[in-house]
Amino acid sequence: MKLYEYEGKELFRRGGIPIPRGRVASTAEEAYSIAAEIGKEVVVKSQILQGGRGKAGGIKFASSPEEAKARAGELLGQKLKTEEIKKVLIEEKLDIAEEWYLSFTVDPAAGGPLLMVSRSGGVDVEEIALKSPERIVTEKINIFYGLMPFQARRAAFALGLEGNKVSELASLMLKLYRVFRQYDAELVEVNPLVVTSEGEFIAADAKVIIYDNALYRQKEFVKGPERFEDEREYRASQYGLSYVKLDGNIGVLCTGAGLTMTTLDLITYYGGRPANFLEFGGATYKNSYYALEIVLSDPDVKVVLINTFGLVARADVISEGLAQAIEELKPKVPIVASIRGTGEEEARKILESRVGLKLFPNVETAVQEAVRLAGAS
Amino acid sequence: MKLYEYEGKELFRRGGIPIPRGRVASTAEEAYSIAAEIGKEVVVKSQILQGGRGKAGGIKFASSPEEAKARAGELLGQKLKTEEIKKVLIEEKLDIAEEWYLSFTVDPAAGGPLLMVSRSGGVDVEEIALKSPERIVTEKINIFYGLMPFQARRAAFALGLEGNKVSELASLMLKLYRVFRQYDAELVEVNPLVVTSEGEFIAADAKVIIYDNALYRQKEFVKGPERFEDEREYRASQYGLSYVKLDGNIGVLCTGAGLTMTTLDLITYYGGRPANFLEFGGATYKNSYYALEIVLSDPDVKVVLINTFGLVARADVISEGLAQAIEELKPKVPIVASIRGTGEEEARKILESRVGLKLFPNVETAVQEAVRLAGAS
Amino acid sequence: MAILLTKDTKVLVQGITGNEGTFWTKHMLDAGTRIVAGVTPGKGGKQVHGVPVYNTVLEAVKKHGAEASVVFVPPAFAKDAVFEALDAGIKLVVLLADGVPLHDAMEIRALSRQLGATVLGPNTPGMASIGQAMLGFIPVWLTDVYRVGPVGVVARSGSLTNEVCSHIVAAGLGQSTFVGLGGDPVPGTRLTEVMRLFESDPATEALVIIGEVGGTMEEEAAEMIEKGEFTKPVVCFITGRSAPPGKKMGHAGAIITMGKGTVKGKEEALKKAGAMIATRPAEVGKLLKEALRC
Amino acid sequence: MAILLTKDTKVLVQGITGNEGTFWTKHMLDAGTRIVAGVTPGKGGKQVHGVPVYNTVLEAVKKHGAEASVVFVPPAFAKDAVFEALDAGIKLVVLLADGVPLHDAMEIRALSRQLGATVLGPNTPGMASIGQAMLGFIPVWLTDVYRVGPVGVVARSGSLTNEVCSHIVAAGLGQSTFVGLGGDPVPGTRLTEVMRLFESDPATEALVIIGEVGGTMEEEAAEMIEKGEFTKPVVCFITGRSAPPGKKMGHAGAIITMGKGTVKGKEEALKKAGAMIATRPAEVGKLLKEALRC
Repeated sequence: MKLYEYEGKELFRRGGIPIPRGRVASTAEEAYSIAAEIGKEVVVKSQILQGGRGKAGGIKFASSPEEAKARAGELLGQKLKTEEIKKVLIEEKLDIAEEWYLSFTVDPAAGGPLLMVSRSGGVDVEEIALKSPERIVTEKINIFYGLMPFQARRAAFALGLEGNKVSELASLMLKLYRVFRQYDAELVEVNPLVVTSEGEFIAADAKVIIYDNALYRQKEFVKGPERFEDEREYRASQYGLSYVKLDGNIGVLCTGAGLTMTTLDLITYYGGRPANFLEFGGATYKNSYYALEIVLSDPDVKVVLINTFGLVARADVISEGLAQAIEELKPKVPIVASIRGTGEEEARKILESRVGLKLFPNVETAVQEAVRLAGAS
Repeated sequence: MKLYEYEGKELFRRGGIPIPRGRVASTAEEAYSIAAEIGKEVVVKSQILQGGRGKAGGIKFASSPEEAKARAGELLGQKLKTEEIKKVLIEEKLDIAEEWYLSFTVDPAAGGPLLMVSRSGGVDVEEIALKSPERIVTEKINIFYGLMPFQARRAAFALGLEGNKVSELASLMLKLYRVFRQYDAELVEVNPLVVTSEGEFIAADAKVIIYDNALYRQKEFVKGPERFEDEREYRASQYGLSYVKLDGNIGVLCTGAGLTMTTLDLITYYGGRPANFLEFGGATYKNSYYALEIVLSDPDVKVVLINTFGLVARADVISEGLAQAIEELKPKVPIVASIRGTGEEEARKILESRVGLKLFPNVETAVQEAVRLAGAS
Repeated sequence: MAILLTKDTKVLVQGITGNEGTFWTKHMLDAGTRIVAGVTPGKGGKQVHGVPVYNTVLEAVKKHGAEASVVFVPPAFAKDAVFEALDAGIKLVVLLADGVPLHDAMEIRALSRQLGATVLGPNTPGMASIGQAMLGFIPVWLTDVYRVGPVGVVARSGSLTNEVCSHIVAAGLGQSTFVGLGGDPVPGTRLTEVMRLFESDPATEALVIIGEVGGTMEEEAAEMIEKGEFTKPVVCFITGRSAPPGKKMGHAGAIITMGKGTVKGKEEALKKAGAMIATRPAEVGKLLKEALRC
Repeated sequence: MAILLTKDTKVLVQGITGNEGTFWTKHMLDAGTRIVAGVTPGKGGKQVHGVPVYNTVLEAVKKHGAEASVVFVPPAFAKDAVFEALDAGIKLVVLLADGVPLHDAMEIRALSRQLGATVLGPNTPGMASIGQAMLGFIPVWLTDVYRVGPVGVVARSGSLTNEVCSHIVAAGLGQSTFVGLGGDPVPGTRLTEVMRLFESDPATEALVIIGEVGGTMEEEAAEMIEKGEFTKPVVCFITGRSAPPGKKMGHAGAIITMGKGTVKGKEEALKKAGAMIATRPAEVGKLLKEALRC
């Protein structure tokens, strides 16, 4: 679950990490009073979840409370990169000398946390990493004893820091690592980490992603509908299903991420276009009723393709849910299915006898038929 | 640093460990109002650092606030086992069905934390451990990932628990372990861990020892003079010296615990009696001035024996302090010394020329001379 | 022979009394798995399909010498269950749970490496040595999908494995051992670690790698083949060419990946190392036959 | 030969620029120790007695191949310094600091065992292979205390070691290696672990154990001798017969100790195992001569 900048900064504040003075506002009036409180030039930052706000015009400067109110008024309620701006963060404008980069994330190859820090931060950091990887300093962290002070210092020395700056940056890293651990984050990123002209480090931005599967124990975070790009995605998430809207016309329901992706690949291979990604394997196979209901609710869908080859996802249980959905929702579009795996005999009985669904013997034939039907419609 | 029961229970309360309702009182009037608040039969528990309070008469029961006031009045200000009772803990009287034992300490052999739990608690637990060691259940803990729930459960099953009781006790253990870790404890002991007649677990006593060398980072605990049995012990501790008063007449100053103990052993071997244990080696050798001053302040001391064979404790630095103390304090008792180790040449010069102290060539001859002088006095 | 698991491996089922645990214990027993004990805290003394149940793993290990464990507990308790197994000396743990917190997965991998044990998962369908034993959710009784043969199979995804394996059998071949690594970001065991085992397994003559978009496991495999550390024929099927782009992991994700992780990049690396690439599951059988010259 | 440390061991000094670090670096160099580098964060680029100083241990290890480290940092930073050394691959760490928190000491021991490294201390005077090299605070230049010879010495206390060693030299003998375990409750290395090294050291013909009241290290040594895992002659001096009773560690301390830990108990256990017992330091020399029949 991605946090908004202002939410991430609240975690930073609790962790003792320096952030700019400021607060979040939902109205232009609030923006005015926060700017007045700050009493100097401020930044008005649109709170959306996607990156690239600055280039898209979502960040404005204001030299007076009146101006802050005006800028906030312009931004609030607007759409920025498909998202509606519901809040703006009003912060003191920093006296920026340098823009650095600092993050904690998971190094999949090592299977442990990874510190990355660079004196070259800002929007171009990825390009810098590609062209001059030596400018990104990394430390692999042992999850059991965590980031050690010597590692934080070592990273600071590797950046060429000296004197007090070493321990200041090291201390900031140690605090940020604690945020990463405490909140089950998969990413804690500060970009830019600003060095002010007085030489202070300040986290000018905050990108925090809480790992979805840890939300059950991170109870202060609730992944509400505003965090999803599509209403169906949110609804699917309520049933533990991964749904992503795509721009084709073949509605897809599959078990397992691998088979789902392969089904999309095969649709493309045979010249069709998938309308969505939807995976309902694993622990959520019992929600096949809702899976079909969500796919059918998409008006772009001209044909539904169901591919399962379940292991834990028992074909009989899946088919029970599908049969019920077909009986109740009476779909107007054709359904093509290959249902295999644990319990496939019972599945065949349920679907063929109860709702008259003819099953295809394998994935490829089902895909080919779905593409044919979608093209014919 | 040993904590008083009421201090230990405050840590338990913060850690979510069930403790009896109650508070600490410094006056009989406070005792009255706490007992009135509790509104049922209470226990009045003398707050001293030594064990065996109950047998010594330091724990009383009271069935009314008036009685609680009377009992508190009797206890406060009295001496109990060499300690003055300055506070009493007023607590609800528990409806005790069983008395169990639970502790976390350090297993020196394994070098890690150790959980010990038994259904046979109370004052006889040591005897039970000796006679029926199988009634003490233990779990060795990995310091990096800490007590795991499965270990806590395993211990509970080993005690023969069933159903909810397993997870209740396991949860209490996990919380208590957190107290052990969070406060740098060398011991966290609950004896008795009471099982009430309703089947609830309640920590009826709390023995917590914070490791002295961790007090620098456990800033809420300050080891004041009330924690020492002797004023000289407290004064010595202020200079980082370990001083223990003994009942002989030979004042002892040595470097290193090993040489100090050997010197005491040799004094005894040659028929003398040491007046104290005092070690000023290691990082505190620069405090030899204060070491001598403290030993000399003991009126029982008839002769002072100084044995050093320093490594990090440089003989020259030690001798500088000793010479200064002799010059300023002009001791009336004879001083016998063997000063060896790093810097011994300079040491000899300082002590022989500046304060006319004749040095003995080794520990044994110095001890023999000190015993002779002590006997002759 | 086989890797990690044979018909003689003494197996423990953690969470045996739950619905899934009970259901799949039956299937595992039917597949020949030597299940010696089950564990569910508080259910000690019961039996499930004739298998004795204990309160703790240590007890089950002491009484029955269990060597491997398959873990059917919910994600929130997965770390504790795996630690309990590893603490008791179990050297192979199959962690099926889907939804294990990332930080728990990191701790699981750290402890298993520290102790020299193998953890498959989280979020794995399990593993099977065909004709001998099965741990987890593999429908080895489907004779048109699983048959004893010379092909080792390793995959990140479960249901796709069934699809690919059905094409292996359709080609007249069969499998030695199938290993599911699990689909989570930090699996307990990585692809190359399993390849090392297949390399020295006499029953395995060729390897099928079922990979997917993202991560760098397939690239590591290519490197291993290129270094000559894996010498048997390899057929790969990599899925996810038309997958929607994953959640963007800030800049950090991109910096770590450094442009790696695409299906195309993985295929090129593997091809360059000498592996054969199937563009559809149906091609896997044909390529295997070529590779094994049968 | 010797154990753990020879004249060829490449040594790093952590905290080299502090007062103690600088003072003792001189003495260690004079004793022949091959000090290749020093580390003090923020002082990289300086020199101390001709030894180059770096900001990090890793840098010093990479540039000079340091194998052992002697740590002169204050107790509050000891854990970090030892972890830094172990992380960089150092296999012998001498931790001199007196006053290290108990929980830090537990973590240090846990990590050193996990990595198969040896940490001496905290609160150790160090160690020396006589005539070759010295790490820490051992006054090896006192020729009436330290002389090359066939006697291995291991102790929990520093200044008592000097006393005992002077009697070894007075008896016409000398030492191979002296190892100080350190006087804290959780030492990084235990007595029996050092005995294992002395057992296989050809330069050591007999062992002097300088023990003390409390703990169970001497009892473990007796058990080791009794099992035949240590076969060389052993002379023990155990101090603390008239020591004041230590702080009472609740009931837990007594339960763990189970009556062990007294000087008398230790002496009896060691005697029963076949070791010789000196009742005063002055007797050590005589007993050694008997043991070595010289």
